[in-house]
Amino acid sequence: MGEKKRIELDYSKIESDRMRLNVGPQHPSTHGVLRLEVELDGEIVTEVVPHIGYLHRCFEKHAEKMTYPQVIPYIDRMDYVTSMNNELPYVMAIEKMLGIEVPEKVQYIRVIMCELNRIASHQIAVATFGLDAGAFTPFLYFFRDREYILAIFEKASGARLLFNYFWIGGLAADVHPTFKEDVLAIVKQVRKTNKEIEDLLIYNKIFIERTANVGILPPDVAINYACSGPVLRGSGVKFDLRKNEPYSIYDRFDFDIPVGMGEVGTVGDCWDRNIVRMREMEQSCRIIEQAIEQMPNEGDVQEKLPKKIKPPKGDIYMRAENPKGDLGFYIVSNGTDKPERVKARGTSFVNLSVLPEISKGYMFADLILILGSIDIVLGEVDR
Amino acid sequence: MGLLNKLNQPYEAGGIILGTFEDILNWGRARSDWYLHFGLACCAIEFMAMNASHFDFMRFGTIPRATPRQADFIMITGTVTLKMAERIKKLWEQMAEPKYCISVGSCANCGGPYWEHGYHVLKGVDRIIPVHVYVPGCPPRPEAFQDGMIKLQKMIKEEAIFRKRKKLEEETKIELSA
Amino acid sequence: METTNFVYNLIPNETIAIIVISVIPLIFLIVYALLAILGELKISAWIQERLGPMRTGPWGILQPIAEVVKLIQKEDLTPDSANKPLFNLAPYIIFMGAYASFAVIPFSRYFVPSGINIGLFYIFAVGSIAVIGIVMGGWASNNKYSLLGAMRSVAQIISYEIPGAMAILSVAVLASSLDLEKINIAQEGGIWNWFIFGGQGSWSKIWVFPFTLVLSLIYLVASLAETNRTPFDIPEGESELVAGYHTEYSGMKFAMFFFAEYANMFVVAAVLTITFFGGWNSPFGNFMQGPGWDVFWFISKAFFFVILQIWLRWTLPRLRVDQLMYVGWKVLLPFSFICFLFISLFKMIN
Amino acid sequence: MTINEIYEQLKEEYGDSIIELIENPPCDSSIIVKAESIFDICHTLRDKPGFEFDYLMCLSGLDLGENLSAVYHLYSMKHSHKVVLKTIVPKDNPKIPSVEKIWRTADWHEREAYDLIGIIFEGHHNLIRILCPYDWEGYPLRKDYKEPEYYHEMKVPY
Repeated sequence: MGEKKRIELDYSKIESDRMRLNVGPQHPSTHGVLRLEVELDGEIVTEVVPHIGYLHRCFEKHAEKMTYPQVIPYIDRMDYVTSMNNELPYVMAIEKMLGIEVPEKVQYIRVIMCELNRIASHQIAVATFGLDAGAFTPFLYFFRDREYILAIFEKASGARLLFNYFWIGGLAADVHPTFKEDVLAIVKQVRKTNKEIEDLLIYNKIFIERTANVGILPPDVAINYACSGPVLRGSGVKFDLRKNEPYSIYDRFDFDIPVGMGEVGTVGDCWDRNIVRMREMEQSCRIIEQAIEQMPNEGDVQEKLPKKIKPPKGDIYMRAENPKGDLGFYIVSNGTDKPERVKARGTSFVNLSVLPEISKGYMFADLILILGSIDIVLGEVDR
Repeated sequence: MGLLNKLNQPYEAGGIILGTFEDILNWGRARSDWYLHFGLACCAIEFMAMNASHFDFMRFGTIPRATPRQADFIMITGTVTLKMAERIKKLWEQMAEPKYCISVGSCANCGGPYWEHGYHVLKGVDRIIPVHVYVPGCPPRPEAFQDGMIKLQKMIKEEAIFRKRKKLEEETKIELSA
Repeated sequence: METTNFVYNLIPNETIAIIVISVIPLIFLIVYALLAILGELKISAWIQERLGPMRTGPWGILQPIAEVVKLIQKEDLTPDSANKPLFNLAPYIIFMGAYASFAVIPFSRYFVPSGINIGLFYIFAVGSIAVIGIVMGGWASNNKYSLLGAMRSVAQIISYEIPGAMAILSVAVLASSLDLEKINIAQEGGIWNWFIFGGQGSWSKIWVFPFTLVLSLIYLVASLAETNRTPFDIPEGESELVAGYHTEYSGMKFAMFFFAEYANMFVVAAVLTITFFGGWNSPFGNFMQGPGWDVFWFISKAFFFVILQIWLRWTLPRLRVDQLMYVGWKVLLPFSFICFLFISLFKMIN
Repeated sequence: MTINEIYEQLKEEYGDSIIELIENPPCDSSIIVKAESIFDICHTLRDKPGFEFDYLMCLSGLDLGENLSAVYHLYSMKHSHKVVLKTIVPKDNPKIPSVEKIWRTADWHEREAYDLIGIIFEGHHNLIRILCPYDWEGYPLRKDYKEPEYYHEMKVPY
């Protein structure tokens, strides 16, 4: 089909009226409550101004008033589709400050839970991306599978979405006796559905036409904007904290970092960002399989801790690879049982800031897709 | 349409016809609720799960509409911030009568976990728009959403269209005597 | 063979007969629209491994009726800043465009509402009236999303009418007529005589088959675009334009848009049936052929294409505006011209 | 490159602008620098071979009671080393040069710090509130912040 290039308009030669269009905060495809102020020339986007803060729930203010363990539920509610991954850097940071080594079994369960949640999050990302492109059915196929993953979480923690499962020094509860079989069954199902989605959506001609060569993000711009996760890897930068700066026990597993290669378009387009997510699901499956194999059956899931958790005075920045990118917590301790300050480096917050840069000159319909390919969760953008 | 206005005359007699007619009208409204999904936060993800194959919200005869003009009820799912509150009010005003509101999750009901220090959180969406059904939970399970939907349908079914005042009087009499 | 309208035989008074004749398609249209809405809900549900509406009547089959009952009761909003006369007129014009097409659709050889000899031309002419309604509604709503949707829709419908018309025109060439009845009669005698296989004639018609096949596909694609269905539903693409040109409509006026969309779906499916797939003719020659079977075959063929449209909607992603124009002008149009040329040559040689 | 080496090199180049190196394991070590020279230091850190901190992980604002502070967490994709910079400014005149021109990601981080803590980043092209509404008053994450009774006729406290 037609050559789709970014359209540079030369306003010295043509004169045209431009229209300012308000997209959101209530709009079917702004992934929540993002508001975009878009300037359109016909159908071509000439300017995008994101307005955020419609979900500013002031988690950081709450964190100052809570004790360290009490902050964890608020962290769950930050990026509500990847709660397990959110909890991990926070508890790791406190554990590092306290100097605790968590039991071996806990490490494995944490990794498995994080990877399962990564799959669940990527499923939502790809599903809603398909929805933005007008394909409704893949959305439901992914959600069908996601329910099975949530069932595992529910068996372990009692909650479907916001778990409060990783505690400082361990876990809230031990996993179900049939945990290993359940997880392996899910891995099988995830692979099956991914195959199905690849046929139905990813390699669909219309879908490729819509997403290839759209919203190209060059690697140097991505790094300058501190993008991370699939957005950065989609631009061809091989950077994953699980490999580059292994935390927890990620150095024990064998897995690859998928990067965008521009198979159907240019490196760093929407399709690349999307395919990175699809391939990461496969890598997560690999990690889960290895972890299930190595995981010890016996063992305690909670370290003995003092009643009041009082980390030493000082500050720490801990980051981990969230499904959406690198999520960091900057925790300042003043020696009491309440943190002085907990600042979250929201992955989506940083990734979203690149949107005005990469969406100029494309069509309005492309803008929606570019936004979808960045995969933001407004809870984390606004915190 | 003008149909309702004409029938809404204060008839003294004709209870059976109007009563049956009322039932049919209420049945239609209760069984075909199109919703404006106002996804705000965590509950919106649960709501998406609710829409999906396992729970299938469309079983209740609901269809998602993107525009408030065509929606019958609004589903507030998530934390309402002060910045957002004015937009919600505006959307509510844009909806066509008869309209209903379901407030889902602790945040929309009362501020939820953010009630104490949340300087930017509206402590309950009922401070700006009327709420017909509250669904508790943080976030509620999809089953709770379904229960909320059934409650709303029940409420619509028992609504008075004709001779509202008389029905209200009767109801209060029953309440007072009980 | 001269067809006769059975209503005239039943009712001697001509005025009453005309009224009855014009009401029958309306009743059919309403029943069909209710069925199609239910079909849309249920088929989409089955594709997505759901159940669809289940609680309104047995298996939810009363769902469309509940929807109509509800839509009647909805408040009829007119935005304050809208251009009121145009805003209120638009849904009726769109519905009229769809309903007027039914005047010439031959359901059976004994029931042709109005047997004019330029049926195909008429369908295309009244079908284009809807464009006026769309642009009226979109502009008068005074909403930017509506305006964008209406503009997209007009560009789309106008550009897809040309390849669609070329496809239909080649059938007119094969049948040597624009009369829908004559086109139907020309395809009598089994599946091999349908125009998708070149119509009646000797084995030499096999040369036409690739071109008619391509043309029928072109018409199918163009009809999807004309009825704003996925993958060409960009005028009302929910993820971009909220609800497109009917964003500001509520209650019965929105129901008019809704009905018109489904009516249009049937019209294009009927035209496809008549032109390429034998119309009322049975695929087995004289077997299962007769007045009652006519209606059965015609409606079941048309419903097949309606279901096909619904199926496509829940499977495919959506195209973009410029890609849509590209497909229309640079792919479908040249192909339809080439096919038309070959079919005309074939007709000349024969 | 460890933080000590970075500190030594920076001290050599900037002298008095680099105040001190704080080390307290197991927490992070950090370099405290003068607010006025943060732009130049960051520029050096990004461009000088050997440093090449091309990735600004996080920029946080802090309320220290009397003073406000901005904390920069830098990372180098090439060398995989990190450094933490801190600047401290008085609360009554919280002005820090903006590093938005060095790392574009700082744009929103600085707006957030301005919004919630009230640090004014000089040279930022569009320093307006980002999370709170544009007509919000006060800086919510300051320790002495009192939430308003009413905002647009809506009661704020429970």
